[in-house]
Amino acid sequence: MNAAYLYSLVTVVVLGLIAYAGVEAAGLDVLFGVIIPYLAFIIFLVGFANKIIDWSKSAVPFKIPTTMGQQKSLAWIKQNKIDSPYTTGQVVIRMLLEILLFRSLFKNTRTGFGAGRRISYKWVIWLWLFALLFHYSFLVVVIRHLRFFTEPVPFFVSFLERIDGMLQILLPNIFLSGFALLAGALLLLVRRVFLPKLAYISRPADYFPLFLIIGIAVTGLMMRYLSKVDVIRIKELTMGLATLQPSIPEGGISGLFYVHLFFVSILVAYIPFSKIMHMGGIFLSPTRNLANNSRAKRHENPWNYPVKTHTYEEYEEDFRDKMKEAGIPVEKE
Amino acid sequence: MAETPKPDELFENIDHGMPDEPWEEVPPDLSEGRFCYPTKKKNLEYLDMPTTTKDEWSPADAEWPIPDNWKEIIHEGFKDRLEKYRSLKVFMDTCVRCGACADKCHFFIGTGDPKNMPVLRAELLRSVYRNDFTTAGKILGRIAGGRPLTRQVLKEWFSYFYQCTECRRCSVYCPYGIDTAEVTMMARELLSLLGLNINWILEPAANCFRTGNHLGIQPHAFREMIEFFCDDIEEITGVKIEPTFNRKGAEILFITPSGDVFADPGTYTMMGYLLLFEHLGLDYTLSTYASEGGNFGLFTSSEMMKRLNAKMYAEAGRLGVKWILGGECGHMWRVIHQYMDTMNGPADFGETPKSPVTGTVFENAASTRMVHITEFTADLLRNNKLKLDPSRNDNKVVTFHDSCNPSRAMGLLEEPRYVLKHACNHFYEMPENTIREQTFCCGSGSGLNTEEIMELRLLGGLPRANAVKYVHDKYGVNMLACICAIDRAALPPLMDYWVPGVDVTGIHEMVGNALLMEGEAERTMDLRFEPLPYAEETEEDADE
Amino acid sequence: MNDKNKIITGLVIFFLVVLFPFWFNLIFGTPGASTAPEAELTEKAKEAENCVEETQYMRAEHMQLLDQWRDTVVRDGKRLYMAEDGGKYDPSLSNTCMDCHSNKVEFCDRCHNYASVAPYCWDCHTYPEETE
Amino acid sequence: MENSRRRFLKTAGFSILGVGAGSILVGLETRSARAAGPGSDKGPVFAKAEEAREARRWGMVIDTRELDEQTCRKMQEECHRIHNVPDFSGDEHPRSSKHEIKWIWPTEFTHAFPGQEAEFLAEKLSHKPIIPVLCNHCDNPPCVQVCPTKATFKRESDGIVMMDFHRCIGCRFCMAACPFGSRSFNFRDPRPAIKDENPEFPTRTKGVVEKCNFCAERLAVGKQPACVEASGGALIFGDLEDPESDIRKLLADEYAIRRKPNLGTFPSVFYIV
Repeated sequence: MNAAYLYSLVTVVVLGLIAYAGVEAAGLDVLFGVIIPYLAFIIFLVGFANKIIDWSKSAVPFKIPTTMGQQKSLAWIKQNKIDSPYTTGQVVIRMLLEILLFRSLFKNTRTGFGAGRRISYKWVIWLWLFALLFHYSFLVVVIRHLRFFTEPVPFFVSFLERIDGMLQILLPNIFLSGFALLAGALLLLVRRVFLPKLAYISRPADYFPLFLIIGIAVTGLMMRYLSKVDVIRIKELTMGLATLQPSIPEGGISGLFYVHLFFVSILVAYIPFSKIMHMGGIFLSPTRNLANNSRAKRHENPWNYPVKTHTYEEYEEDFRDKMKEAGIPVEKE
Repeated sequence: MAETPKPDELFENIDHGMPDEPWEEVPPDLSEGRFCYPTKKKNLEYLDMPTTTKDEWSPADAEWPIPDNWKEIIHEGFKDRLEKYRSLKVFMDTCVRCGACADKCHFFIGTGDPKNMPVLRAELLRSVYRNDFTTAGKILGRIAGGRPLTRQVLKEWFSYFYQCTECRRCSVYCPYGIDTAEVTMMARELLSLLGLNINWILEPAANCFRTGNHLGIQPHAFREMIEFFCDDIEEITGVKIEPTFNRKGAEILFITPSGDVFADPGTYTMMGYLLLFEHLGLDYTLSTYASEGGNFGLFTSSEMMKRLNAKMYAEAGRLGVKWILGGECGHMWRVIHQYMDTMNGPADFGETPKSPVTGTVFENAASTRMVHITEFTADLLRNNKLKLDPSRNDNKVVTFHDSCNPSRAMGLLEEPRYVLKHACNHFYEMPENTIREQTFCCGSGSGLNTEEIMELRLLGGLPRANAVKYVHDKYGVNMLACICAIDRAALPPLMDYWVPGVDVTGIHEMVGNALLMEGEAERTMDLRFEPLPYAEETEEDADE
Repeated sequence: MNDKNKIITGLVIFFLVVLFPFWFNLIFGTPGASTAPEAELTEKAKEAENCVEETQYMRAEHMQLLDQWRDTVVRDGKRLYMAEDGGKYDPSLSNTCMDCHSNKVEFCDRCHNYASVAPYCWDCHTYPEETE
Repeated sequence: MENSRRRFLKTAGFSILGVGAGSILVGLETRSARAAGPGSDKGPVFAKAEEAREARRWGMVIDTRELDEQTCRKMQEECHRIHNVPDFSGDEHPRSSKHEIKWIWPTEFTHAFPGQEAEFLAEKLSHKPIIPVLCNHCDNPPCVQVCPTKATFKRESDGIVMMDFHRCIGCRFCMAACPFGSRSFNFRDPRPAIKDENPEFPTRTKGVVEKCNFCAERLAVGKQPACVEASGGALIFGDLEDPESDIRKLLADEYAIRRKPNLGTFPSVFYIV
């Protein structure tokens, strides 16, 4: 019934093969190592800025926060400052908790039909947990990769590497984040495939980025732990990119690296046109980033325009006699 | 409807399994009983709205009476709204289909129809958005989740956007705060561009525009009805109340939904207000012009909402009151709290509301100048300004239903509870995942309180009813209190069907029952003319 | 309601973060960083021509070899490594490797630092003091 | 639905294998540069040195009759020097005594053999620190059983209870399990407290447990344990499983006792008192 994942999976596999063959067989190192990464990055920057500016151009006519707790009203009633923020500061806290801790997802429940015709709503944290695992490990992986794009490597990167490699097991020393990322992505995928409701709403645009990220994680882990690539050559290439003096290092780099790099390029270029823009969208969500103080502070609607109303004069005109008869005061006798 | 199946049968038939075909290929069910009746053309005309090409039509018809350039109209309308509402644009772009909202919608829980999952409801609009307005959609079409606008899609919109009560429960769980209410509002605006609207919304809207209230009550009748309640009050309490109408110079203008004037059990709540104001000796007036708190414009378009709401400020200004007190109503308070000041403000009358009884200044209403009656009453109780005998409500075991709008678009959670707990001695909360910001809709909000879709309403109200059943079975709850006029109309049939033995009340009916009026005769009946519980030795006023 | 400034500020901050490598290298970077530093050999190492195994193999797999060494020595008590070419070595980082590659800073650290690899060998094993 | 799920798993599996197999091939390619690398079928790559001393179960007899305090101190100094054991004794730290690291150390009879005090032994003798104690390299070592990472293990080939410092995570279960207090924990970085480092032997880091290793590194190159060498003949080292060995002959002739024999750990260190 749902071939959506197939499209996506096949696309990702084909993309991988293209990059591999392109480099190993056709010798297109420059295309895959320099041109495509730059192109992808430029598309990302322009596309991302475009989208955000496009959003910002749309008006916010009304203050419509979703209130999830007690409003500020009488002094002795305890306001829920996070879920029903009244001041900008409280809004900032709400947004931070949302962005950093996925607070709304943490509230998730599962509806169940139990014995005795009872409908139950059970608190479930799996989605929240998987999402947190996925996003944070991704962040750590991305920051760790700065070691390839900076020289000297800044302290926070080395520091993060130390934390990430804290276990000091295996060789090369295991970075937890890489495996966590793969696990997170796989868990999200498994959810999508095996939960009937989720499978039903999922489309290629949902599977594609997941498969792509899984591809990135798998090729990355492989390079580090299994097939060994020449990290020094890779850093030469990436430093060339980061200092705008691109070159393909002598001796060449394994095709596997180019598959990894190509996947990353595709992902980066894909971001502005896809649901991954939720990373920008969350900041602009009017149900979260506005204060619940609309009765105290007037919110301006930039396109507010006068409308036709039924004025009191017209009303009295319609009903004057009846009003008089009923003893209701009127303006004009 | 006569052929509504028995509760057991209806419950058993709820199926949450997903169909085999992709949702894009499943046509909407537009058989009788599954759609709201379209609006009569006269309402559209009266409200200067675009009309359909035929006077009489049914959503079950294969061909809908829409203009030939309907696609263009929708496209332009869509484009316009994307520019005017950032909410729409961001909500179209950011959904990742994580599924958190899927089982949060009362209509999905009740019907099992996948397109009642908020994510798919929004996807109905989103698919067209992608196809028409995004780069990826223009290039990749279906693969990017795009879908051209067809008549079938339009029918889907009509079906499912009039199967959403704009309750915002899904937006609580969405990690990006995507609010289906907002999406539904936009979709209804788009449908209205073709004259596709429902009668149960537009008839009240047209009435309201003309007479000031949804029910089309004309000024003299309005006065008569109120006076009729005053007679009842006198019969029950021996206290004579003479409220004023359209009185200039009053301190406070009181506005409540007209449902409270017209239909039981709202009328008892109205009697409660009148008793309370008399008890306080409040300098207030009622208005026959601003005789409606509710606003069915909210369910039509922001323009209509603004047109209908304008009378409140206009009347307050004309009468020269200091501030406005608002009655118990759900969507009325969404409009007042989140839209009114922006649309119809800034208020050009009066001052920051201040309780004449306690001196409390309502800073949180400084700009809008409109205070919720439970905020007002809670403040009175806190300052010991009311004499109450809650034991008069001892035959009532009460629970509280948070109405969607006050809870999720206002944050009014504690005030009604505080009042309720002072007005009665037996109060029990429903399970925590079904109250406060997680409350379930009555299943009939946003103008869907119409008879022809009774089965849908009963299914949509099932999660609420099921939670009431829980406290009914466990604590013997027999009274469901709420602060919404639509609730007071929609919940009684819902209770009769799923939880027989539970009545519905407004908070101020409970207050009215408990109020010890000055000079009152010994009461034997409550406001419904039902006998008061046997007067035992008065228990100490339970103030927990 | 003009929040455009806020949004643009946010966007600029985001771009600054995304473009971190570019400006970081421009301001704080080591010039010529797109060419890897060469590991310097001592006279003794130059003479030997090959390490215990072929250079290419050692370059890619030295950590695997060391890992194997440490396990065999500590756990199996075998302290004789017979190389591909028949050479026999004491499988010891401090005593064998560092005997030839006595210049840790120029030999080990250069590449490790370049690739931001911080092996924790030196927490326990000693290396010859650098003679400046 | 069932079907499509199964189909998904299949396709997903194959495709991941596809991407994987490609990369693994790439990997193998790199490896094949040294087709007959370590572990290949060209024969054993590691061996024991010819001069290595071998035994099936190393053991030690300590003839306390031959020992005086001075010799005991000398043995300890020698052992600690070559194994880079830190010395915190001159240190100001208030908890210095707790931080002490010991591989072998002299103690009094009553401490070494609690419950076995000889009734009329001269007071000065029973409190004279002439009993060198060290890890007993038990035949049934409780410390090995509790180690969660197998950092402590008993070498099957020669019975030495070894520590692999690389693996130790500092959980200190072994210290709780050892009835002889033979193990020490590095509460602090040991390096600054090592006077002159022996470059041939590694140091440890903070957070690692350490103890006597029967000089496994010396046995491997044909030497006696350091303490045995320093003991002037009072310590006899040999294979307990070899009936012809000196140590067995000695044990056959003399009455030797072990520490806490009732615990059933079967120490490999014997004492003639």
